[in-house]
Amino acid sequence: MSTVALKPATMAQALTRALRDAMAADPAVHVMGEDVGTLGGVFRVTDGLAKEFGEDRCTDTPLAEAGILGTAVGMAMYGLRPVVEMQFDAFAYPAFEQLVSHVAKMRNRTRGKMPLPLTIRIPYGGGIGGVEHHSDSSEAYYMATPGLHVVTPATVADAYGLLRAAIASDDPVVFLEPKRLYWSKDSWNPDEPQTVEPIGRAVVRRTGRSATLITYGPSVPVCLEAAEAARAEGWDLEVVDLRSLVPFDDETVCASVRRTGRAVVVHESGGFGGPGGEIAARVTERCFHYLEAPVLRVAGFDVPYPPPMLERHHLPGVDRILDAVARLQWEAESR
Amino acid sequence: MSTVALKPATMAQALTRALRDAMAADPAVHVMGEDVGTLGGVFRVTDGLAKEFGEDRCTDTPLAEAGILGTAVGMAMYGLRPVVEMQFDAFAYPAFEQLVSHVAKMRNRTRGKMPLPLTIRIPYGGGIGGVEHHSDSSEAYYMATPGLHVVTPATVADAYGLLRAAIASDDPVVFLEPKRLYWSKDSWNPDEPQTVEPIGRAVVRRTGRSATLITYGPSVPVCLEAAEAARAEGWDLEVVDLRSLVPFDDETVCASVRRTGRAVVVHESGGFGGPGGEIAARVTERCFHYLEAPVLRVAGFDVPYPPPMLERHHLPGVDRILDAVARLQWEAESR
Amino acid sequence: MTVMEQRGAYRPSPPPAWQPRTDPAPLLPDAEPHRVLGTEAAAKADPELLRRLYAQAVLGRRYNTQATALTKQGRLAVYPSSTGQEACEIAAALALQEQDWLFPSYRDTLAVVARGVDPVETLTLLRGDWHTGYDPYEHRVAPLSTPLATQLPHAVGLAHAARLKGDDVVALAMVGDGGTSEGDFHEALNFAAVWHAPVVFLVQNNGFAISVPLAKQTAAPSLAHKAVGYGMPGRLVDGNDAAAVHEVLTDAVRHAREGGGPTLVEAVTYRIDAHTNADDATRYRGAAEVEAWRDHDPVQLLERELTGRGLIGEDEIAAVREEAETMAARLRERMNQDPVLDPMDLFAHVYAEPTSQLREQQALLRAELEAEAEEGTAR
Amino acid sequence: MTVMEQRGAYRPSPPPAWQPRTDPAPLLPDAEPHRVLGTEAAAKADPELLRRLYAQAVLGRRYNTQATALTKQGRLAVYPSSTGQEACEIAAALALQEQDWLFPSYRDTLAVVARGVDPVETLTLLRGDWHTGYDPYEHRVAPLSTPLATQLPHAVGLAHAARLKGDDVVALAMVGDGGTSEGDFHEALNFAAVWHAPVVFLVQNNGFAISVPLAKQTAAPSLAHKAVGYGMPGRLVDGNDAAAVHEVLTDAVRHAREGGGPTLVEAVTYRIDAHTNADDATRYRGAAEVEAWRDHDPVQLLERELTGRGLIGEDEIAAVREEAETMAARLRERMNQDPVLDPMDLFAHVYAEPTSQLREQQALLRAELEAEAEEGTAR
Ligand SMILES: Cc1ncc(C[n+]2csc(CCOP(=O)(O)OP(=O)(O)O)c2C)c(N)n1
Ligand SMILES: Cc1ncc(C[n+]2csc(CCOP(=O)(O)OP(=O)(O)O)c2C)c(N)n1
Ligand SMILES: [Mg+2]
Ligand SMILES: [Mg+2]
Repeated sequence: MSTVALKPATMAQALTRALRDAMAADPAVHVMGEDVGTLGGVFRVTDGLAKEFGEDRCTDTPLAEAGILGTAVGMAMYGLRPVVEMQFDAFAYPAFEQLVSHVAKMRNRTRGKMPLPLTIRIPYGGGIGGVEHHSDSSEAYYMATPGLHVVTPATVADAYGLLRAAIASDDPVVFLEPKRLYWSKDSWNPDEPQTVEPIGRAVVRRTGRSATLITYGPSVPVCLEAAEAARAEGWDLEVVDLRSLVPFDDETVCASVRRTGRAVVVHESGGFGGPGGEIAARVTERCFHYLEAPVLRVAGFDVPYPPPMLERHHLPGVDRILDAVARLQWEAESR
Repeated sequence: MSTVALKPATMAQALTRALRDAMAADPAVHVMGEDVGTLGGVFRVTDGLAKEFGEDRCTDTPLAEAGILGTAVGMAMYGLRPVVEMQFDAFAYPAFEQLVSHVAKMRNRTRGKMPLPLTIRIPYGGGIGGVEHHSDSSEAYYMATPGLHVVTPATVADAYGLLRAAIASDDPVVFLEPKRLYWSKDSWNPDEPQTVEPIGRAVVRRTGRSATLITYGPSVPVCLEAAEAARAEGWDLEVVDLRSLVPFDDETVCASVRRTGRAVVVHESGGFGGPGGEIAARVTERCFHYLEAPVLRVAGFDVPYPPPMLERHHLPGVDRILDAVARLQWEAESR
Repeated sequence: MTVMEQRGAYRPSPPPAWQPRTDPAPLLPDAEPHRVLGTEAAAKADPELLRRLYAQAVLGRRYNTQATALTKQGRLAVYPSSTGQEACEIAAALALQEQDWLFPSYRDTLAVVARGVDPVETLTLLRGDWHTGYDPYEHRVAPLSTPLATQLPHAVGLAHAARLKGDDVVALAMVGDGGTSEGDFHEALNFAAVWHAPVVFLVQNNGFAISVPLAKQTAAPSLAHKAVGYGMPGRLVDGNDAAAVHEVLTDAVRHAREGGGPTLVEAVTYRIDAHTNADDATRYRGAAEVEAWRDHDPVQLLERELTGRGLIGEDEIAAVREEAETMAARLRERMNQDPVLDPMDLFAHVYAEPTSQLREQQALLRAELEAEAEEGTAR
Repeated sequence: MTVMEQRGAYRPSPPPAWQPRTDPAPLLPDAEPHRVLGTEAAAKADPELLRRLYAQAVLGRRYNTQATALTKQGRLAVYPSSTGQEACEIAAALALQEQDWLFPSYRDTLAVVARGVDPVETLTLLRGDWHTGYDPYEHRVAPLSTPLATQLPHAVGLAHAARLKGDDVVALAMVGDGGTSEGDFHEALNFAAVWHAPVVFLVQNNGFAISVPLAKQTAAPSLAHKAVGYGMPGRLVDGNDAAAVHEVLTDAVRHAREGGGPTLVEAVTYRIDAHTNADDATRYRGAAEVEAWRDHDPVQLLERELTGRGLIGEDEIAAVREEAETMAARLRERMNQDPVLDPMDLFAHVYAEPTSQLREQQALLRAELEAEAEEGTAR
């Protein structure tokens, strides 16, 4: 164990560090996107990279997302490992065809001859007071696209570890960065060698025996807060942070639900057709006889993302999570 | 009741007729897309419309799907009712940004001042031996996008009725046409006034008491076939044709499942993150104590759509459906 | 014959199909941008128009500074200032007739206000109480468009629809230099040209897309040269010269109105402020560059012309400035009032009728709000 | 200095930024397409090259007719014939050096075969046993691209990557006239020009996008004129004149190789067959038009030149035709063998390692196949 004291770092800083370390470790890693160079990105995640590695390694592209992803595909074809930044969730949509029809399919199309090792970083989700198109939770689209990995960190350490793993992966990874956690801080020492988590493992963030909250990304801290608040009601909630939506860690999730017998899926994304449906359905398929109540979902409403002044009503908060937990058909003794 | 004899018609013919009747009834209806004019569309659904209504009403556009949908948005803003044809499922992806960021949001964005009455016809699904990109089931993307209606017919009569309803709707409707049913025939008299079904109602295509198959579009005939075959096993299966994925008819679906106590969702779309997750989850939420077994799903595999020679292994067929039914935890007497 | 065919050049050529169907020369922009102020052409300009442009530009500048101030006071979530670009903003609005349509990009609040939309309603998006605050049909102004270039095909479709209906409507669509790189820009211009739609595309080339300079955006001789590839005329204009922009746009609008089809106008200007109040422009450009452009300020160019030629007096200038102050004060005052919000609006406009799924969610939120209110009363 | 900056014209200009950074004149295509065959220039052409082009074109024509025949025999799911366009297809392949990359569109099977890819592997996509049948790295040929224009940014990215690595690689990307309307065309050309990437874009303007004629696709003077808007040279060539296409492409490839950046080439040609075997071309064009183009047949243009100038004899022509027949017979024979399929391949290449979700599905299919096999044995 190292003796270096842990220093607080933000998730954004951990991401920057992950990019820097990846670029230093492998000259094939190239960062590209709108404003990622001189400016360091609108969230400053690429800050300093152009200076340190040159503009050929960290490149301000023309303003065209399909072009960014499409040229990144070509670069990956030639053996580079592009790390693409989409400036905001909704601004990744112009690249949708490239993503679905090429990025997700190239390895399969060519029987493995032409893998595309590229990472697509997308700041996503709300809670930062962004105007229209700056707060979408678009993970349902990516989950429904075979050939992509989809991961999203909830902690500073995972931000580093998962991004390193994504860049190291020989498959394309959609790397969803929860915008409102960019400035979340944690004791994390960037100067210490970091363990790189393999992609695909969920983690139990809090153990509990009454029910399981299954969540990821921006909703993890909310669920942890809800779990704390639930103690007053006599519920001891377990919180599972999925970290990876694709592949999905059935093992960890189902082990937890089998233990607790109850589950609520929590995410910001709209409920209808959102990730929660898949998660609830597969947990139910696998744990039916362990369930005391249906797996419930607490999600964003099925509406276009609200304007800043109304977003608090939309986002799953502690109260709404506790209300769902209360609907898990408790008998007095089962808490 | 009319005495006119019913004549067999194909789904494609019913769709053509619906377009023609809608254009005749309302000069605001404009058909547009690639090859929809002189050629009558690659599936001949728009056959004869340019001739009958002129090229200003049925227009061959330049080859650019975002442009097609984007200009249709502008036309709808000015009071027209564009009916856009996307040539194939995967070729709708270039229009994804227009669809998600504008079509789905314009009414909400403007507090109802600027509704967009437009219909987006998308031939979808496999089973016709199409090469790559010609057989995608993309409904999960549209379901996860609030502001859109998503409908898909499974019968000739519904093809007519739902398309008329879609064009009449003041909201944008993604109208998914199951390619492999284009040439399916039914006794249907195009010269008789047709009842136009309102959007949002599922229908029980076959009653049964053992279990419910919940399905839509191209999988409806497969489920009906499976239900017939199931009789040999002693199962009496009910088949619900959703017709509309958004809005979702919880009432009809749940009434059926409560009656039968068991359900399998069947669709061609990939399972993971596909429509089945949502359907299984919401049925379970609403019918938990009626369920003898978890709601199971029979779906396409979570792989890029296979090449023609392998697609039969991918598509949910009768055997795979019956295997799922067999896994519904039957006790001898409950069939 | 289709409406799209009602013009000259639009004819399929017989094989061999390689003969250029039109001569590119008339489509090419001039090498130098069109200018009026400070040139001999200014003498021919209508003094009344110049005064009007000046008054509007002064108002516009004040609107920008006031809105930026409101971000500091927490009254606006964000504001993308168009300081330095007022000439384009004002001229775009003034070049249109009442029945025409304006399709603004996210930065073009000034053009929207100049077209007559209520200033507070214009800022709704940026205040954050709703998305579009105004009724687009009232002044025929499309919603401010955040996804870049996506509004351009809308403008084409609307103009095309109006033409199909036989209405006398021109659409003017605004986009930035960065926005020209998007596929939607390309598709919109192509549709407009093929359909011969009455649209004018105004590119405000302000030198940057956030931090990315023009040289990383395009290698074209000028953005106006892009017109050639669509078969429409390209025009280059000094975007800080309000009279010149007004003239070029008015010409293009008239041309479109008369059935001449679309035009692409590149107005060369400069964004004096940072991208938005949240941006730090010192990261990507030096003060000297900004200063150089201050010498070519659109408001001052107008003022210099008017005073230099004796078309305006001290009093009138003072009056114009006072009017701007009054506007700013009124805006401040109105923006300092909290908007009235109803969270139930979240469900009201998703569809013409809420689905049963939305009604369930509506009930959930209503119950939460009632519980909240009760708690509030109880306390 | 970045790699992107290693060239002349690419410099941000100081304010005022409106000076055209380059003169558009050298970017403009000639009014008439470049021709060699039947002109004086043909005399200067290398006879060996002409003979090679001829042999390849004859082979190509025969490949097209054979593949079309295979669709009738149910051996191919579909075939988009390039009959009439052989000059472009062949020249595209021959203009490249071994280390270069070809990015074909879905119709360009001929170019792929001419580059050396196994003819049967080339047809895998259209036979339907897999998507891409060949290893793209073996002959540096990207997969045949079905979504139109989407392969163009790939070509730019690959060429850019090679340049960053200091490798001598040019990418040649093919697209149809219809494909030029897509946003991806625009974005690819713009990236290529801004990055100064060694790419050549070859537009085969064959007059139609399925049924849609060029006049409904663009109002531009020519498709080559689109180059100006990106700041790259545009070249117009008679696409049925193999020598001319070869010359223009070879020049453009050399220019790219020498650091001159990208070029857009429009080759005017004609699709003699229907869009695919499934299409009925009589619905949208008359026989006279097709006949007019038959008089300008790319194979005959070569043959006429070679025989007219005594560069080829009857024997050699016969030998070329015989070779083509041998190729066709061999293709027929090989395509008449059923491909060996393994349904488990569905899961093998989705990811580097199948996810646990895929392993479950794999097990399901394996069980089904085993049950099927047992039933089969039982019967
Ligand atoms: C499709 C899309 N991609 C990215 C963004 C994020 N973004 C907002 S403004 C901007 C720069 C726009 O530059 P330009 O078009 O020149 O307009 P300007 O800001 O100079 O007015 C970017 C990249 C966006 N709004 N839409
Ligand atoms: C993005 C996309 N939209 C639509 C299609 C369907 N489609 C296949 S070929 C074709 C016409 C292509 O025309 P062109 O680009 O001129 O090429 P050509 O067929 O003449 O070789 C169309 C519309 C497609 N493959 N991809
Ligand atoms: Mg700009
Ligand atoms: Mg073509």
